[in-house]
Parts: sequence; C-alpha cells; structure tokens
Amino acid sequence: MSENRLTNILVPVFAVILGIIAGAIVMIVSGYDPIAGYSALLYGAFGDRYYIGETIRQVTPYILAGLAVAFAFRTGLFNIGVEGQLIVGWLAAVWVGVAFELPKVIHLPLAIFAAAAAGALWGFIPGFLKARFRVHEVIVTIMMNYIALYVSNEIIRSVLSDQGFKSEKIHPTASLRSEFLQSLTDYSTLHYGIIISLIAAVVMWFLLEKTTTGYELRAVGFNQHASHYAGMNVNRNIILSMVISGAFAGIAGAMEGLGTFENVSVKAGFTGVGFDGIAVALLGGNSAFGIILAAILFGALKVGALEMPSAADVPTELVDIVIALIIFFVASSYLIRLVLTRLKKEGK
Amino acid sequence: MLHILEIIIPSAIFFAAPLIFTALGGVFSERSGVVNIGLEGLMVIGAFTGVVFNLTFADQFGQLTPWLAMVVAMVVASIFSLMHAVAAISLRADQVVSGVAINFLSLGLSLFLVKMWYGKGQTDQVQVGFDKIDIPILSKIPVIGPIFFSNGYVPSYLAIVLAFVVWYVIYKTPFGLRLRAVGEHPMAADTMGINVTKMRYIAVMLSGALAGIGGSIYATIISRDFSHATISGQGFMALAAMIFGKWHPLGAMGAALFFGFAQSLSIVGQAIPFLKNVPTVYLLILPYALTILALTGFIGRADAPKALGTPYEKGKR
Amino acid sequence: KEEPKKEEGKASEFSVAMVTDVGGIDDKSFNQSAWEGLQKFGEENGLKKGKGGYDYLQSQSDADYATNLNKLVRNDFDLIFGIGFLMPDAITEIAEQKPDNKFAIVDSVVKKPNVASIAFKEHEGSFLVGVVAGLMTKTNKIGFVGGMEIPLIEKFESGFIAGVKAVNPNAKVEVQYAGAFDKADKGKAIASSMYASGIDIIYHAAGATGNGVFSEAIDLKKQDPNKEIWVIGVDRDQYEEGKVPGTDKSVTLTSMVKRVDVAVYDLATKTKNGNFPGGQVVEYGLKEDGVGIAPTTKNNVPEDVLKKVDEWKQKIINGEVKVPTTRAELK
Amino acid sequence: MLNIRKVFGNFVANDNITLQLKKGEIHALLGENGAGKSTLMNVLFGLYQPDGGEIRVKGKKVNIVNPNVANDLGIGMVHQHFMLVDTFTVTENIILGSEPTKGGQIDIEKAEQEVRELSERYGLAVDPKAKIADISVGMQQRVEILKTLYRGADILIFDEPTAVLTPQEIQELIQIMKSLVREGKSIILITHKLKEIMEVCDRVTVIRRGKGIGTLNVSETNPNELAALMVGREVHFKTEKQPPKAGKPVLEIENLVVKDSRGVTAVDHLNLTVHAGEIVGIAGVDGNGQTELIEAITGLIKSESGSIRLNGKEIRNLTPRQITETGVGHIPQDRHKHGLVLDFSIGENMVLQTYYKEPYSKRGVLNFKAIYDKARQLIQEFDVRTPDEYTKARALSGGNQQKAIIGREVDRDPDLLIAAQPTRGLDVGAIEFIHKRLIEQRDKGKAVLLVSFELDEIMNVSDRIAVIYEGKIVAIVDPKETTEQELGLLMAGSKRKEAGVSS
Ligand SMILES: Nc1ncnc2c1ncn2[C@@H]1O[C@H](COP(=O)(O)OP(=O)(O)OP(=O)(O)O)[C@@H](O)[C@H]1O
Ligand SMILES: Nc1ncnc2c1ncn2[C@@H]1O[C@H](COP(=O)(O)OP(=O)(O)OP(=O)(O)O)[C@@H](O)[C@H]1O
Ligand SMILES: [Mg+2]
Ligand SMILES: [Mg+2]
Repeated sequence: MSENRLTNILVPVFAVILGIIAGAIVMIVSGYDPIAGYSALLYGAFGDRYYIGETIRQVTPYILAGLAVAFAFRTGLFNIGVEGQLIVGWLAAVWVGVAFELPKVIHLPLAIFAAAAAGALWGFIPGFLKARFRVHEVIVTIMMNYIALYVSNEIIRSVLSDQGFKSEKIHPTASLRSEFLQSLTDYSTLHYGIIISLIAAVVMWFLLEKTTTGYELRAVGFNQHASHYAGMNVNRNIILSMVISGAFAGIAGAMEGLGTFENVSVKAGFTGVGFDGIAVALLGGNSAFGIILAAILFGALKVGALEMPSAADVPTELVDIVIALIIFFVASSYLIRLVLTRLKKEGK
Repeated sequence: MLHILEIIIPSAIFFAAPLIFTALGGVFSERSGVVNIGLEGLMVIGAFTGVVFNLTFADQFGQLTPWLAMVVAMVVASIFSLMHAVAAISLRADQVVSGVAINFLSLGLSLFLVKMWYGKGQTDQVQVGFDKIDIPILSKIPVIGPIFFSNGYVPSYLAIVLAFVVWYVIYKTPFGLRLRAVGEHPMAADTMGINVTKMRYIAVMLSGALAGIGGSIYATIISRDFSHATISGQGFMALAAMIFGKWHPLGAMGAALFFGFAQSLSIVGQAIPFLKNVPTVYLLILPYALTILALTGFIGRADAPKALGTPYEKGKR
Repeated sequence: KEEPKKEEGKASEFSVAMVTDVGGIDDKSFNQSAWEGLQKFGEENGLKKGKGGYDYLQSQSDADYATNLNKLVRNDFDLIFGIGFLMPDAITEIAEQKPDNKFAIVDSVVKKPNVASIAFKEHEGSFLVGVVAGLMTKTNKIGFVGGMEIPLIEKFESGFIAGVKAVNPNAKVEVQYAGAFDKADKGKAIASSMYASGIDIIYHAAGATGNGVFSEAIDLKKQDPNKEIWVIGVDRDQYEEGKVPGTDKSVTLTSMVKRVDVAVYDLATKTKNGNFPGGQVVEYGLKEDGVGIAPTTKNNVPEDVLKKVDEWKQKIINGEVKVPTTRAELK
Repeated sequence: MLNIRKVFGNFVANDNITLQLKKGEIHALLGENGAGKSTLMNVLFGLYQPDGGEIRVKGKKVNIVNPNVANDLGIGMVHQHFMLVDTFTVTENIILGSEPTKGGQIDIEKAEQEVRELSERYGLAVDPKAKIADISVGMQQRVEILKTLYRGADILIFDEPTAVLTPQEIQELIQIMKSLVREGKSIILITHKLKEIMEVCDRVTVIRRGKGIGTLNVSETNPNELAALMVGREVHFKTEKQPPKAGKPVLEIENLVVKDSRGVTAVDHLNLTVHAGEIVGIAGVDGNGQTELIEAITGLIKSESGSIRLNGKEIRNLTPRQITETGVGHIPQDRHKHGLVLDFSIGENMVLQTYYKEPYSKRGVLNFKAIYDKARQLIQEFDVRTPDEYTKARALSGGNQQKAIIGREVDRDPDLLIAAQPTRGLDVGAIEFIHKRLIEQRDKGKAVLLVSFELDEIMNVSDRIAVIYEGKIVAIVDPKETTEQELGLLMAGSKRKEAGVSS
C-alpha cells in the first residue's frame, strides 16, 4: 500500500527530472548552453518578487484548469473542452463585470458565479449528450471548444463592443486585482485569484473523497453498470461530473477576465490554458494536492521561459518541448514503474 | 446557382484534401485499436517538414520539390508517430494522453527548430507549390466538369483516390482483415498468430505518414509558410471526420468533403444572396455543430472498434 | 544589483526596445517594419543589440504583453515601444505604474503623459492603392479582404473604396473579413471565391491571412499565365510575396506601405534628442512619408497610372481631398 | 510436457508439471481454480514461455515461442473465453492469420468452400457466412474448433469447453470430440465437471496449486477420489439441508413481459411465485429470458407489462434503488460488470448500495470508519481472502470477489435474494461455501431465487425448480422427483406430458 503510494509520487518526480534532462539535451544538441538557459528560466520564474508574482498569477488558472480536467478524469470522463469552458467563463465574468455596477461584495462573487455557470453550461452539453445519446465526450468537447471560440468572439464584437475587438475594462468592483498584492510584488499582475484556486482545490478534494456525491461520481466513472446496479442515477452523475468540471474551467476563465486582463478580447486562437490543464492534471496524478504542485511547476516554466530568449538566446518553445516530454513520461509511467521495481528488487 | 457551386465545390475539395489524408490515417490507427488524438501534431510535423524541405531544396529539384517534400514529410511524420506507438502500444500509456503529448511536442519542437534555423517565428514563403489543373477530358463534361474537375490540385484528387485504395486494403486484403481483428479483439488475433504489437505499430505509423502528407499539402497549397498558426485544428477536424465517417475510409472521405463544403460555404456564403444576412458566426460554427448533431445519432449509430483505447497485454484477462 | 547598471546605462547611451505582438519581428508586417526602424536607429547610433542598446521581446500570447513591457522596464531601457493595436491596455497599466519611464505605442492611442502614440493615416495610403486598382481593373470588380473587423482595418477599407470610386465610379468593391490575421486558409478561400466571381484585383489588409490571397493568385496565374489577376499588398512592399515561380512576374500590383520603421526611427531620434512627445498622438501620413505606395509598383503599373496616383497624392497632401476613415464618412 | 515451470512475479503458477498425451486419447486436466491449468496450456500453445522444463512433440524437443509455432506443430487450442471477432463472419474468423489469397486479395469464396467442407466432415453444421454476433454460444464454440482444424491441428486443447454449454450442447460436443479422436486427433480437456471426465476421457492428470499430483486411468478411478486429489481433502457433493419450511409468498410475478435490448420479447407473460423460506431454482438454456427476467425484477431494465410484487407491494419498473430498499438482494451474473467497482477498495464495494445511509454517511459526508469497520466484519464472516479492506477489488481472485458480493448482499438481510450463476467458474470448495450460504438464508425464512445453467447446482440446492423456455415458465418440478434427463428435455422445449410426467 505505502509502497504503491511511494511509486505514485516517484513517477511524476522522475518524469519531471527526465523531461528537464531531455530539455538540456535538446539545448546541447542545438548549440545552446543548457546551464545558461535553465538559470535564465529559474531567474525568470523566481528571480525576484516581481517574477514570483507573475509566476503565481500564471499558476492560478493552471490550478483551476487542472482541477477541471482531473475532476472529469476521476469520474471517468475526458474533458478536452476545458479550453472552451474557460473561454465562455472568461466572457461571462467580464460581461457581468462590465454590465453591472454593484458593491464589491456582491459584484465580484456574482461575476465569478457567472463564469462558473457559463463553464458549467458548456460542460453540460457534452455531459448531456453522453448521458442521453452515449456520444463520446472527447469529440464533443473538442467541437465545443471551437464553438466557444467563435461564439464568444462574436459576442465580444457585437454585444460587448461596437464591432471592436475587445470589451471595456471591468468595473473595479468586479476586479480581483489589488494594490496590496501589486506593491508586494513590484507591480506584477498578481491578483487574489490564487486564493480562489486554492479554495477550489480543497473543494474538489473534499467533494470527491469525502462526500456521497463524490462516491457516486467515482463509482459511475469506474463502472457504470455496477453503479446502475447499485441504484445510482448514472446519467445524472455523468452530467453532474461534466457540469462541475466545466464550472472549475469557467472559474479559471474568470481568473483571466477579472484578474489578469480585466477585459476580454477577440481571440484568433485558443489560450492554451485549457490544454495545459491536461498536463497539469496528469502530472498532478489527478489529485488536488498534486495539481497544485504541478501547476506551480508548469506556471514557473511558462513564465520563466520568457526570460530565456533575452538572457540565454534560447527560444521559449524549449519549455513547450519540456512540458510535452513530461506528459509523455508520466503517460508512459509503466516504464518508470518498471525501472523503480527493478531498483527496489536490487536494493533488497 | 451553378456558378456558386463552381466557386464552392473546388474550394471545398482543396479544404477537404488534407483532412481526407489525415482522416484516412486515423482510420488505420483506430481500426487497429489505437486512439490517435495526436493527428493534429502529426499534421504539424508534416507541415513543418514539407515547408522546410521545400524552402531548402527548391533550387535543386524545381517543380518536383513539393512532391518530394510531401514524401519527406510523410516519412518524418511517420517516424515521429513512433513516439505515440511506443507510448501507447509498448508502454501502455493512456492513448488520449499520449496523443495530447504528441500535439504539444510537435508544435514546440517545430517552432523551436524554426526559431533556431530561421531566427524568427515563421518560415519564409515557399516558392514552388503544387499546380492547379483542369483534369483532361473530365473537366470538359458540361455542368459537372467545371464544378468537380476544374481548378483543382493534383493532391486533392489523389486524396479521393486514396480513400478507395484504403477501403480496398482494409476490407479486401489479409492485411485489412488482420488490422480489423487486432482492433476488435487483439487476443483473438494473437492466438491466430498475428503479431498484435507489430500490426498496431504499422497502423500508427501509417497514420503518421498520412497525417504527414495531409499537413504538408496543407502548408504547401494553403498557408505556404509554417508558423504556430499553420495547423490550428485541422487535425481535430480530421479526427471528427473519421468518427463522423464511422471509421470507414469512404465515410471519412465523405465527412471530410462535407466539412470542406461547410467551411467553404462559411467563407463564400457572404457572397451568396440568401446567406448574406446570416451572421458569419453561424457559418463558422456549422461544421462543429453538425458534427455534434451527427454524433447524436442523426446518421445512425457509429460503433467504434471494440478494443479502441485499450492497450493489449499478452495474457491479461 | 540593478543600481550600478542603471547609472552606467544612463550615463553613456540611450537604449531603446520594443515588445512585438504574437507576430514576431519577421511577420512581414508592422512588427518586422518596426524592428527594421529600431535596428537602423541602433546601428546609426552605434548601439549594440541587447541590454543597454536596442532589443525586442516577442509575445507568445496577449498574456505576455504586460510581462514583456515590465521586463524591458526592469532592464532600464529608456524608451519602450509597444507594437500593435492590441497593446494599449498593457501600456496604460505599466505606464501608470512606472511614471518615470517613457513608452510609445504604435497603431493605437494611450493618453498618458509618459506615452507617445504613433498613428498612421492608413486611409491615405489605401486611397492611393485604391486609385491604382480603380484604374487597372478590367472587370470593374475589385475585392477587399480584411483581417479582423476593427476600426483600424476599417480605415484601410474606407480609404481604399474612396480611392477606387474617385477614379472609377462604376467599379464595385466587394468587402470580406476573415475574422483573423493568421488564417491563411480563410484568405485563400476568400480569394478563390473572389477571383472565381470575376474580381481581378484584391487588396488585403489581413496580415498572414493575406498569404492565402497570394497563394491563390499565384496558383491561378501558374495554371493560366494569361489570366489578369492581381493582389495589392499591405504594410510592406509585398512584391516578393507575389512572385510566380518559374517566371520573373509577380501578382503583386502594388503595396500600401506603412512605414512603421520611419515612425519608430523618427520617434526614437526625437526622444534621444530630448523631444519626447509624451501624451501626444504623432500622426504619420502621406506628408510625413509614413504611408505610401511601394516603389516596385512601376513593375506592373504603367506610367500614366502612376502619374494619376501622384496627382491624387498631392491633392491629399495639400488638403484638397479629405480621405474618409470610417464607413460612415465614406458615405 | 516435462517438468514445466512457469512463474509470474513471485508466484509459481506451474511447478514442475509433467503431462503426457498419447495419440488418439482424450486426456483430462483437472484442478481447482487457479491451480495452473490454463497457464500450462498457454505454455503449450506458445502464449507463455516456460521458465523451466521442456516440451516434446512426437519425441522431438520443440521450442514453442508463439502460437504460430504451435500451429505448425499441429497444436490447436479452444480457449476458455472464446477468441472470436464478433463483427466478422465465421469464415473470416477461421481464416484469420492464414488467409487464402488471389492476387493480393482474400479469396473469400475459396475460404468459405473449405470451411463448409471441414464443417461437414466433422459433423459441425456451421454456416460459413453467418456473423459471429448472430450465432449461439454452442455454434461459436464449433467455430473455435474449426479454427484449429483449418490449421490442421492434431492435438486439440479444450479449456473448460462445457462451462458455457447447455446439456444438449454438451452431448453434441462430446460426440464431436469422439469423432475427432476417431479421425486420429488427440485431445486435452480441461473441466471442473468430474462427470464429464468419467464419461469421455481415457486418462486424467490432476494438478493442485501449480503442482502435478499424478495421472490416472479414468477407468480405474471415481469422482470422489478425483475431487479429493484435486482439493486435497474430502468433498461433499450433496449439500446437506433440512426440508424447507415455506411461508407466505414473497415474490409474485404475473404475466410479465420484457423485451431485450434489440426489442425482441424475451420474457413472455411469465408467472412465478417464490415463498419465504424456499429456494426456487430456474433451469433453462442460456438465452431463454433468464437475464431479462432478473434485470426486470431488480429494475435494471424496464418491463413492458404485467406485475411484480414483493411482499404484496408492486415494484415493477421502480428504480433499482427503490427496489433494493424494498428488500431485494442480488448476486449478479457478471460480477465484474455489475457486482463490483473493481477500482474501488473492497471496503468501498461493501457499501455499494448503502453508502448514502447512516452510519456510512451523514449529511452527504462519508464516514469511512464505519465503512471499513463493516468491511472488516464481512471479510471475516465470509472468509474473503484479501490482504486488507483497502485492497482494490480488482486484485482479488474470482472466488473471493464472489464471496465479497455474497457477503454484502446477505448482510443487507433482504427478503428476496436473487442469485444469478453464483458459482460460475468457481472451484468445488468455493461452490460448497456459497451453496451453504444460500441455504442458510432460506433457513432464516428468506426467499431465494437461483438461476443457474448447472443442472447439478439446480438439482442440489433448489426446493422447487422452475423451467424457463422462450420466456415462459413451462414447468415447475420437485428436484426430488425429477432427473437431469427430464429437465434437459423440458429445457429444450418439450412439453411435460411428452416427458411422461403430468403437470
Ligand atoms: N498473467 C498472469 N500473471 C500473474 N499471475 C498469473 C497470470 N496468469 C495466471 N496467474 C496465476 O497463476 C494461477 C494459475 O492460473 P490459471 O489460469 O492457469 O488457473 P486455472 O487452473 O486455469 O484456473 P481456472 O480453473 O479458474 O481456469 C492463477 O491463480 C494466478 O495466480
Ligand atoms: N495478469 C495478472 N497479473 C497479475 N496478477 C494476476 C493476473 N491474473 C491473475 N492474477 C492474480 O491471480 C490470482 C487468481 O486469479 P485468477 O483469475 O486465476 O483466479 P480464479 O480463481 O481463477 O478466478 P476466476 O474464478 O475468475 O477464474 C489473483 O490474486 C489475481 O490477482
Ligand atoms: Mg479462472
Ligand atoms: Mg483456467
């Protein structure tokens, strides 16, 4: 049991180490200096309080996107639609942030709630289609991503602006920004969203592990037939799972809309945060705590990467390669497990 | 109306061609039981390789360049797909996750190389592309000729021919029978002396090869250079076409043509009187919405290969 | 750690940097042009690329603008450019936080005392290429392909149509927007449908989406070298983009060049000399040589047409003709 | 096969087993669940590589590295779980891997012709063009046999071939095996059914816990000796039980109509009553509506019409949960599909139907202490062999999984306990245990409904036997007054009268 748990922790750690080594090899082969590259990355992620603020800001949506992917995953569903749910959440949050003038205690929660609701709605559709027609959610969520992108762009153009490309700035009462955090981090874009992310992580853990609802969701995820046999409403649980997952993703969008950007603009393509969420969830072993750690890692990699071209002449894409390889190694954990058991045996 | 078809259909076909190639690749992979979400990434590799080859060797090979680029892209992407094969088949990785990793990696790696080789975010424009042709004789047929056989690219017609070839291979040859057996019931195939692992490797590599072709002709015909935005969603569209087409080569081709049609309609639509007042957004989301509708049973149930997504472990019950 | 560097930098030289949007410094458009201007400035003033000289940072997504601007501030550049109409929010924010630093924004307006805004009269340049198109069309059908439907691109559209109508009231201009600046496939499909419907000249103001327009035109030209179809380039001289392989011809009729390089160079020079136009909008039009038609235009456009173009150019510079900037003004 | 040794991890599945097969004999391989029979055969067939020992065919040492080599040596295997591709035709399944071709294309006509000829020669009567999904289990097995014959096998291995067959089909299979032997083939037969060994086999090799116990001539042994050799102790075949004390009706079914997933009427105006304190066994050939009947009672599928009453209360078409709460326990036919969430711990599985009730949860929050306390108690009581209650259900052997399910269902103390094939694939020891538990329930005054394809089990355990045929109960008989022959005929659809018994 405990041995198993140890392996479960060691696998992602090994994956990260292997990914970083592979990244170094890529740099060496391409004629870059890996030490300079990684030092630049490290400096760009944690070098001073400004960079730390930026890193935490990036970690915030990553945690939520990771939770969204993981929540669905734990209940047997693959939500590739986090990206689209995030986009509609972002839109909804900004919409509320722009359209109303309310006291902060009402306005901010309302905007976040709107984001969660929009994401939930976007998750509901694939959930419903899966429950009702047994349509595979992977394909539907991929399609829903594109629909989210085009529909939200259209709304930004024709409703939130006058054929412009971005909305107005949200009212300060709906903003997550804070002078205090900015002064703390030398004017980084850090905002209070991180607290919401951490709360969301606790909520996910509690909901899934400690409640009857979570028990049902997990049971349905593992074995629908047995859940039906046990008297659970399978369809309702499938939908619920996608709705909750979508709500997490929607809140991730709110973090961008109410914190980082304070507006929403027409997007030529996806934000990528939703897809990165898959990596976060996977590396985090789909557990709330693991996701926080994984989000910190990926957030630091992404933010730190921006320092690499100027300080070490290394293209930022190196970090995308490293992240991809980390996912690869985690996915192929069979190999790492094999090596670990070998090592253990020899140790005995 | 006829005139509008003359505008829409040729562009529907050239939009569809990369999707057809890639979707046919998907058919091979998924028929063997390996999910391939990585088609998008494999197309990226194909597009990248095709463009880089084209830029590098255009002087040596002249008009032959795009064809050679296509072949090289095919080879490189199929080698790249080995990563998915190793992870999904030998290392029993979650196939969806491994596919997602392929997508991340291919984009990261190709952009990294572009920056390294060209010192900037995208390549130059390729100078030697495929030629537009009117198919001799066929294009002279009244009505149909100008609509279907004029103003097309050779690779587009190749894609359609290939769909029939793949159909023949999958349904009429021993290889196809074995491939389908491996995707439906790998253990049964194993006991019949079929090397499940080998079959799946071949299938995944074929999917890489065809997605590579798809990506390279997309880049050569349509975008003409390679950047982060060159392949943005076409691989997923191909995946959708394959499912829409019920994992059948001709179905996949039909679906890809349909998507091409929807996309070309969303663009040309603005020029058609009765579509003029329809907001573009409806036409933009049309292919995606239709795919979802189709999946909900509009066109009957689609049964995926039974072993799809499950790694085969010898001796596991 | 930063203190000594600051003194060193300030004492000896003037340093300048820019943040690109996602296009990068080789987008064959305003990012590239801006970088060319900055390079020219740097070289002429004996600066080195990098900290303390001239440099750029490329953004991967719009999330990076603020971060990149901040990064340059932290590296003590004396003047920091934000390139592109997507940048104003980020510039506004950073400019508020760092009132002692100097910023400039291209293609947008930020009203802050420490920000200089660079605007171009794209409508004027577009008017001139509209004149070329109006005089050159054989079919009296002309196309305009826009990237995103935003006020900036509307300036191109309005100026262009006004130019066409000024010389050829019978010509019809069909307008289509691709919805993105990086969707070559859309550009190609739009071009394909436009050429098929008898349009013979397309003006694109669509960034990389315009690559698709070129690709379609080239392929059609290759298929039938006698076909009279043209593309009008944008931002830079796009003659090379229009080269038909195997020939020495180009489908590029002319290009509306937007001399971001001129503006960037000019503003950097002003600032170095202590004339930073903070809080102002500096406009670059025909008069300032900030916009214009490409020199390669003479390859495909006959002398008499060029002469006409020149006449119109003078009229605009003199103020005789006022070019519309919006559809409303066009009417 | 000499001194074959096969190790999985630390587990020795085959420990120096020797088995010698003579030409033209039917050789039985006997052993408990998990004794290592399938493993040994998989070694012979090339699916596993042995860690020790050697295999000789016709005196020559061979190295069987994969099934192809086995095929070339004339060894064919009919697997315990059929190895057939559902969506393929009979012919496609048979030729798979050695397809006749004409110009690169499969020559399907030639193949069909060959299959037809083979099928006729051995009296198998299989339609070469039929889809596997559309033919009966018995037919599917014949396809499996044809697969081996098509490849020219001389040695045929049958792994538990009779477990899935009806008595009639078993008789037909026995005829087929005999005809195969007559044609000079040799057969290794794995089965748990001692009766079959006595009937058809020439010799028998017994293995226990991976070790070879010995080889006997069937004519010189008897079932009791074999069972004792296999288990290592005396086994009682006849389950001891008191006469039933039947009480009031618990389950009353009237005119029930249920359609199966394809919309075909599977249960057709069925009537059945089960009383408190009795075990009613449902005998029938697979596919006569048993599954649909049970799923309709338990609410897993909807029924068309009729009535199902539990203790007088109408429960037809209620949800599974409502029905469970009314007092129905259900040991499902497929323990992996319905009975367990394999990736949950044993503890979590123990509260699969009761997790939302106190003490297991309060105000929507689970109480894991209560859950695992309960699990420990049941594991103890029902002798579930598991490292601990936190172990995933997946890690348990089939018999122990079944014990866990029975523990859970019995513990809820339902008025009606439905047991569908509760002993399928289990060894005699486990079967004995489960039968005892069913009878215990009955003696506590509960109603028990038992569905089984094993006539032995039905005869042994039931107080009354209801024979189901084409969705109807065609007869109710007393096990003490009937024979397997009679039951077999009834199950095959012949009227009671014809069987010579008045109803
Ligand atoms: N692939 C495997 N990996 C690890 N252990 C295995 C594997 N296959 C079988 N075993 C172990 O070997 C033992 C023998 O299994 P085998 O399937 O040969 O039993 P069997 O005699 O055929 O049982 P049954 O009567 O249930 O069919 C099993 O109890 C199991 O512990
Ligand atoms: N592939 C495998 N890998 C590891 N362990 C296995 C494997 N197959 C079986 N086992 C182990 O072998 C033991 C017995 O398994 P097995 O399925 O043979 O039991 P069984 O009693 O024959 O079950 P059944 O009644 O379902 O046939 C279990 O503890 C199981 O964990
Ligand atoms: Mg077994
Ligand atoms: Mg067995």
